[in-house]
Amino acid sequence: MTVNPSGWRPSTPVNEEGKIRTVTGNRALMLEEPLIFEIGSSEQTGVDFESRPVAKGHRLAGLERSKPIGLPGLSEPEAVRHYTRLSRQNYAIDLGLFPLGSCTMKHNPRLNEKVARLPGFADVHPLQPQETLQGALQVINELAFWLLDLTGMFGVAMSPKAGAHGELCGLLCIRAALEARGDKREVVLVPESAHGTNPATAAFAGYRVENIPANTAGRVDLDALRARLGPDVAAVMITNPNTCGLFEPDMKAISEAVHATGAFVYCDGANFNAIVGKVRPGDLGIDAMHINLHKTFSTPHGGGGPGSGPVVLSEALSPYGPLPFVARYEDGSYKIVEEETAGAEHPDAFGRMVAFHGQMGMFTRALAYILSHGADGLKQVAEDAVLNANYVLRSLSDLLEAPFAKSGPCMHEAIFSDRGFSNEITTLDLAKALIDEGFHPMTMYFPLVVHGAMLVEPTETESKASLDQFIAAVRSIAGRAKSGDETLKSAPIYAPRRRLDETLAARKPVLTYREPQAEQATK
Amino acid sequence: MTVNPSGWRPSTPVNEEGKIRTVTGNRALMLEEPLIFEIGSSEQTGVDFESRPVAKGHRLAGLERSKPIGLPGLSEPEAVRHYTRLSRQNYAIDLGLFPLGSCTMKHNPRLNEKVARLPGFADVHPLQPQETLQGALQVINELAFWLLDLTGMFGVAMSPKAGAHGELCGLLCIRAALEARGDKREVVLVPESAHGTNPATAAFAGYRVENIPANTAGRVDLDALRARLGPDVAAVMITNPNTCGLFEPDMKAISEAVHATGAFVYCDGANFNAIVGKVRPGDLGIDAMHINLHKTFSTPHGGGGPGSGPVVLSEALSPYGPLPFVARYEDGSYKIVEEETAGAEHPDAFGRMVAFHGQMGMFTRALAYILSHGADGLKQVAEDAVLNANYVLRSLSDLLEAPFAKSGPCMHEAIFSDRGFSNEITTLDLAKALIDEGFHPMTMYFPLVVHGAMLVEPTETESKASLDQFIAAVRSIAGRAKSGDETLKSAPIYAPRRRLDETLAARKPVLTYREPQAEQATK
Amino acid sequence: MMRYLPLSDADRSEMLRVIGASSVDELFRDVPENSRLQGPIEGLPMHASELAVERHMTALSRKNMVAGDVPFFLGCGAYKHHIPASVDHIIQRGEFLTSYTPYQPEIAQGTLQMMFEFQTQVARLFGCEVANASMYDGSTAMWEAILMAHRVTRRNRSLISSGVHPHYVNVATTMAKFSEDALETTLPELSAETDAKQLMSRIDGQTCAVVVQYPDILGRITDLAPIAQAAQAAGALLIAVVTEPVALGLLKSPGEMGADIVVGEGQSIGVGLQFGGPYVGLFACREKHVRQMPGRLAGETVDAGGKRGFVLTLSTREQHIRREKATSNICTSSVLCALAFTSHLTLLGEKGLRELATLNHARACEVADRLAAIPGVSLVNEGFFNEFTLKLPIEARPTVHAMVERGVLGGVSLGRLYPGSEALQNGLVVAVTESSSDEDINALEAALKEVVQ
Amino acid sequence: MMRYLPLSDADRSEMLRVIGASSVDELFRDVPENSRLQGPIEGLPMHASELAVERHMTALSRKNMVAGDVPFFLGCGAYKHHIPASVDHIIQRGEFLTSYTPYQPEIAQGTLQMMFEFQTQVARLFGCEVANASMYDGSTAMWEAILMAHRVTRRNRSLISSGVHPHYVNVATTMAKFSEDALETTLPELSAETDAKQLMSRIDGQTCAVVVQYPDILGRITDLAPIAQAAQAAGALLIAVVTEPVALGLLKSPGEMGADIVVGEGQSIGVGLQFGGPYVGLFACREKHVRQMPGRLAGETVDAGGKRGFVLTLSTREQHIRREKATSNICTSSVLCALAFTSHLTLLGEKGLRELATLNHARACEVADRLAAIPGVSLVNEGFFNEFTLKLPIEARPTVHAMVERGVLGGVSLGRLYPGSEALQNGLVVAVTESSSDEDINALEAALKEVVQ
Ligand SMILES: Cc1ncc(COP(=O)(O)O)c(C=O)c1O
Ligand SMILES: Cc1ncc(COP(=O)(O)O)c(C=O)c1O
Repeated sequence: MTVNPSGWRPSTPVNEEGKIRTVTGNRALMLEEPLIFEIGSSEQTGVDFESRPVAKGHRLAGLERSKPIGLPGLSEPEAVRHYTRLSRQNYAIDLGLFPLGSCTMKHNPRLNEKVARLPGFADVHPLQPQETLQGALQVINELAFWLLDLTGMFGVAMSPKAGAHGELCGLLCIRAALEARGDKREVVLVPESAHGTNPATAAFAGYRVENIPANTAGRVDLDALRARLGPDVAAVMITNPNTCGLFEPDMKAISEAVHATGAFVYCDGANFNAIVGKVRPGDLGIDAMHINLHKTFSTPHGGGGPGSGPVVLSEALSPYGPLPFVARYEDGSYKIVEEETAGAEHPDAFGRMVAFHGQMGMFTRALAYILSHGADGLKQVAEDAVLNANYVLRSLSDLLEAPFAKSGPCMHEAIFSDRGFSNEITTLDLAKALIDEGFHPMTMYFPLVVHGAMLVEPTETESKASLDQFIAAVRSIAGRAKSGDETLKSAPIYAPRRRLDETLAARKPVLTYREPQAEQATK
Repeated sequence: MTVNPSGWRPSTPVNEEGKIRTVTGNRALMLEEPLIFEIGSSEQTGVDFESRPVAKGHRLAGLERSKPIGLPGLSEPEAVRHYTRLSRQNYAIDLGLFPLGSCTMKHNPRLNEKVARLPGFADVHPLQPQETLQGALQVINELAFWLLDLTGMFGVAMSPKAGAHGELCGLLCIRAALEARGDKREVVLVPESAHGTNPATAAFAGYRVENIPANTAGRVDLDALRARLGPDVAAVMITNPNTCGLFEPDMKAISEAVHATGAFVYCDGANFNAIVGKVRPGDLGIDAMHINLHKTFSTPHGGGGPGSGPVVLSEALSPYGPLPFVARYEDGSYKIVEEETAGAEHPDAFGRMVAFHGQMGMFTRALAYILSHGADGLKQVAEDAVLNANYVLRSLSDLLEAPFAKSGPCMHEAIFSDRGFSNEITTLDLAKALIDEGFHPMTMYFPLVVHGAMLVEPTETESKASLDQFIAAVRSIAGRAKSGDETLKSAPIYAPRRRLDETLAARKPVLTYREPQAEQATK
Repeated sequence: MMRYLPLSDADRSEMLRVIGASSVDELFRDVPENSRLQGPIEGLPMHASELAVERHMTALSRKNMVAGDVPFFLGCGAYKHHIPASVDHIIQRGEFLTSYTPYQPEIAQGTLQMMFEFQTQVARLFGCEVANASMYDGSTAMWEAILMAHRVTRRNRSLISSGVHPHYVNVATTMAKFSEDALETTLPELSAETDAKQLMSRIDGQTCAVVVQYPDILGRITDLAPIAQAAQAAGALLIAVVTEPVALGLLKSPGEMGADIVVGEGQSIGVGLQFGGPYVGLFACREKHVRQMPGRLAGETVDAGGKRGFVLTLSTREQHIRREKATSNICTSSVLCALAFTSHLTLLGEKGLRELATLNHARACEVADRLAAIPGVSLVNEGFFNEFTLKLPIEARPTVHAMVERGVLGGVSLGRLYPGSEALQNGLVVAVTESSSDEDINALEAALKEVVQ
Repeated sequence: MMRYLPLSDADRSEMLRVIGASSVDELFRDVPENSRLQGPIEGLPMHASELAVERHMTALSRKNMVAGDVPFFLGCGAYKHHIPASVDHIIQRGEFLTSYTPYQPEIAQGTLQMMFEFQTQVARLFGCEVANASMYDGSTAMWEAILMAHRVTRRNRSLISSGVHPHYVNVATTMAKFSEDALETTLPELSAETDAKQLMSRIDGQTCAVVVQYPDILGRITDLAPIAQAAQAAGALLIAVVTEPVALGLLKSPGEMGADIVVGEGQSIGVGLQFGGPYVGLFACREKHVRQMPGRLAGETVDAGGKRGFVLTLSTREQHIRREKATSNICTSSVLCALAFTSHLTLLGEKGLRELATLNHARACEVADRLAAIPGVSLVNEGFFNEFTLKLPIEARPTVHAMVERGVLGGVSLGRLYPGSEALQNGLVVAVTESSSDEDINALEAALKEVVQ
């Protein structure tokens, strides 16, 4: 496939775009859309009800609402159009390459959407009697089983609602284990390059956070770590593969060093996609690791959730895992172990992290994903993810500085810095120019350890043709960035919006809509 | 709501669009997409199969395929992206006003999509034993019942696959009825303003077509019609409301005149939306009328079908209706009457028009639509459709010539001509400029009886705000058209494609893809 | 009041004011007073909530036996294949679902490019040079093919093979009653031999077209090449009808064997059973005959900026331009089903289609052998793809009903299709696809065994 | 080989060539040899077709009793309301479903504007000034609210009403074990009276927050105004928890009565039951406290061309900027469920929500009276919205199971929620929504009557 696949034929360039301002503000299929508060009314509705005689009076304890709420309604045609038009202002995996490093923006299989909507999963209440829920419990049990198989760990807590929630679960298990042996430790060590949720979670769990430095190869500095370990350190949080897209080759040594001081190893499993089916984290000595089902196991990101963050646990930590969980009995039946029953069977459980049983809607999708891929498919996932990332790395590293490329291949993501750009041009400018080219930008300015970081994670569901087109676009923009092409500063020019004023937004936050009258009244 | 709802604030105009050509040809979210033949390969697939041992050899009568077919495959991620990107190059009702006159582009309720996909409808074979199909037959029977209720007719043939197929069904009933009385007539009269399917169908049914003229008020010229009627005329095809969006007030007189000569009245019911629930065609003396379920009853147009065209019949024609049909028995059971059983129960049936039983997938949607609206809702549909059209008519008739507006209101669509435009500017130019404004153009150059016709059918599912925006856009463009603004000639400029060369396409038809090598070889 | 109607009463009053009418009824003044209903129409209840409508429809749907819920072996023109979930996702994209025939190509490239891809796929699958953008279904496509042959050859006597689906034959004979076409056809026989030879012997200088189904209604496969040669030698066309296009993943295409026009039913790829409709008619032919073809055609061209794009083309064949002189009266066809077909076929690709066909054939072979081993039951076919005919020791129609009582949808009885024919009453047509599990097959075998003995 | 993997073997070789590696395993060389698995992982079968996976999952799904298939009356934090079909269509738009947190606002206005609308709707429904763009669910939102109150008041002793959902209380007490927060709470009593008075009497100068659920776990409704005043007089905050936001279509909002922070579970609008997740946490508060709020916030701004647009804002509260000093560790939240919520609420509008709430309340009143008329059964509540508690003559837990045997999902037993408490064992919480038909209600009445006598 050529880079310009659209069949353009050479001809005099046509430059009329932008010359004519439309009355509506629309540009053909790029449609402007007002807020529901500007087009809806509180008397309009898109839902009908059977009109039935209302019973004799309210029993609302005298607390009936007297004032209007201010909720606009839209008829169904208007609502479908409103959200369709909004949706068209979004980029998405379904539109093209979305190489957001650390986020694993892989294809979301449509089978999984179908499966999650089976009435037997979608239309079941969490407090139904357990004899009416055996299928749901079996889903949780099967998924748990495969997660353990894939990670080589001992136990798994299924209820955490996302990655950060999983981190919390893992740290609380560690804390509970330490407290159970009367060991009050206060510090959690986190690499500088860690994702923000790692330190935030450690603080949330009541720990003091200290950074551990990286070595020049972008890995944890083992000596510095060893030096800092001691009786006050409860845990070390390692991301592996780490946020520079590199495997920590000393992982076992790290684990041994940590364990030798009585501390635990927490592994951020956000990057599990690089090794799924190839490497079992349990073989590396870790004690707890969350798995973002919305990354490795492809449950849709949905614009920022819902996710799901099951945590696999070592034998040492398993007794402390949270409630509720699902147990399988010898007769083939399943049971929810919760506060009531935990006492006898699971006395050390640290308690409940969330109402109900976690993200069933994600479990069904992830289970379908795992069964679809199977052992061979998952291994191929990791291999193709790593292959794609290395292909991007090698295809760009002559033009963009790739700080760790000399030391060897990367895992599932390739990292570049903005060194070599002409002075005024930044990573941000390159990213915004990629938008005009029809791509979602890579992760920018993360991890913090690389200057003007650009973290590119293509994932295994991208074709070579898609990568080639991306590479060509980045090369073109990088060339302009190096030569100081100022027009990059005005990118994007073709998107629904040009660059947005984030400072204004933060300085004078407007977080909810106010009717123009209301606005005027307060002025 | 103001015409420009997007919150633009006055600022220096930004005109960079079009200045920068991207490497990919993409313009941010406006994405180019190659053909599957350019990106797929015959070894790629998006479907897995259980690998099972293949039985001992083929039993293919020695006709195994030896040459490759040339079918490219795509993995699921690539396929979803291919079709998603293609879809984004389409306008649709879900995006905005689609005022294509004569096509009734109303909102397609999503409930109906859900209902049609119930396994009990979607996953049922047409030749299953009838005891396993009672629900499907009941759907057909219920829908038939309500169509009769709404039209005041005697019988209904459910199997026609679209409007034109319904026309054919109606004419064949007429022909069968005439032949049954030994009456061989050869001519069908069709108004000049009729839709192309009317004369085409009459020819398809073996008739000679003659035009009947319209009077200055845009209606059938009753005197001219009377003058032409005679023993050679089998039927008159009338569209009511007609294709100028006008009701034929003399419909009853027309019917009487036609019947007096032994001929039949076929009514094109494509415009039933204007009168549904308000007027019963059966009260106007017609003998047969098709109903486009994909118009009045909102089954989705789908880019050009599938549709469904049931035909309601008068008592005189009902015995001649086609096979198969559904009959309800006294015990509440349903049965398919087909060739086998017709003999006794329906000896005059003219035969089968199509394999199986018509468009079940459309029947379920249409039934859900009818039950959702009910008697009150359908009446409101007609009223709002007519109100919306008249609102557009009155809001534009000072600026655009509206040939029939002086004589009174229109029905569900408003018609304008291009008279008054500056010489070079045409209806086509106005239509293409509307594309840039974010609207689908109206029907152009149809019906033929109005010069440079623009036929605007807003339908009842458009809000006033939507009409106001459309009116403002048309007014702006019409102003430019009158003043001879040449830039209209280059519209659209913001759409995925600029004006396409239709002459080239027809002169040197390229109807299938040829691999570049193949192409070269033949050159 | 109604969830689908955006106008409020305030809007309505304001709009009437602008229009200058005092009531909506004034706008209906062209309708004679006595033809206007006074209130809402009688009989039909008032509007209903989504919940109420869904309940009603769900209750009706549950009165049907669902193919996916039981062992299922019906074919004869409609096949149960697994459809990838992404196909349904694609056809529900609002931009496809709620768009119209692509009359404004600048904002309809999605539909137009998809049509162009569909046309190419159908042409290649059928072994023809060109294909159109869809017909209503296979049966109407076949009749349109006969009419087209009539236009091409200017003859009007066509021979229809006894192996053509009887519903298709019925459609053609019905339509021919009203046209100037004469059709000859007979009933099939329960034998491995098709009527190919007999057909060839009946071709003469007045023959317009020979119409042959491939594989035929009993699942048999005949080499079309000799028939094509015989027809063409006499100046006639060969029309091939394909009701199970998946077969062409393994079988030679009709075009390759010389068919002039190949029509078919696209249901089995992407569309689903749906109780018979909507389906999608496939229509392919030689390039030299394209101007006699019915239906829409998408063609390649360029835009004002030189970019490749697609438009509807050769419209001078069509009703909206040519009116009574059009090649067909078809307008709305089956584009969304064509999208389902093309997207499923793109997901399959050549490799997937071949695998699918191989799997179907292998399973059908296995089932045929197992069923033919039941005492009294014999296999009619020598060659077949995924569908074959059994001769039972008893009548097939009651057998089918008896299997239903055992929860098995076991096949189509020839008695249902040919109620008049004594000779065919013991014939049962069984289709086996990838969608039948081993348990399903066991259940079929057990049920048939039980019923016939 | 795998439908989700686009690379062909040829691609792989070519890419390895470009990379300069001889095999993919070379790319894994940082993983110590002995930590790499040699073949595909053991235990897990090889890849499977869609059909096989769908069959397996469908079989599992059929082992559950489906709420929509039976008379259904469960609530206690998760409610069965009818969701318009268009909501599911909207959330399946690929541009919403497969996009990420809107970090690149120029190509994420769809998500950002939707968030802004959602925030406004939630703030208005709860009677607050601002709301965020979603939390995981109601229970975690409540704990985050307590932490936020801690940051605002710099106090750490909070009182939790006995009317708060016991799961929510469990979450808070679990988390408090590991933080510097002390929580006081008790078990509810089977009486019409809530613990409002008692709570107020326990507020003192060290109280950080008072947490009250509205309506509470037994369905009771208390005026929050006096509690708000008492709390605020002592420098504490009132946190209100709403697990059934539909109630606010009829009831005064917590914000209107003075609550400082209002959190809730958004499941009952647009999201569906889904066995407990994913749901969507709602979180609203006073504008002056916004910088202490957890979670994402969309805010209005303008673009370089002066057009209105939306961005994520006040990120300095968040983990990706502030790391260990962030207001919360939350990152991925529940945006797609927020979309379901906001689109359903937009379809309802104020009018629809009021009608929905009225219908729910009316039906609940009717059912409460009918069930309370069963000998031995009495109604605990005076006030309630769509959910109320019955005191049965026997234990409620076995009653629920006995009703299941009669095909009825008849309510949540307090014994299930409070297994330790003798006093609560006879309590049954029954929720009644628009989704129950008259026949459902008859079936419930009949089943309960039969079981208790
Ligand atoms: C490395 C890393 N850790 C943790 C997280 C947090 O996961 P979640 O967003 O699911 O809470 C992310 C997600 O962005 C991540 O990339
Ligand atoms: C007036 C009129 N008659 C007939 C038809 C033909 O209907 P169909 O496209 O369903 O065959 C149409 C559709 O465009 C029409 O507008």
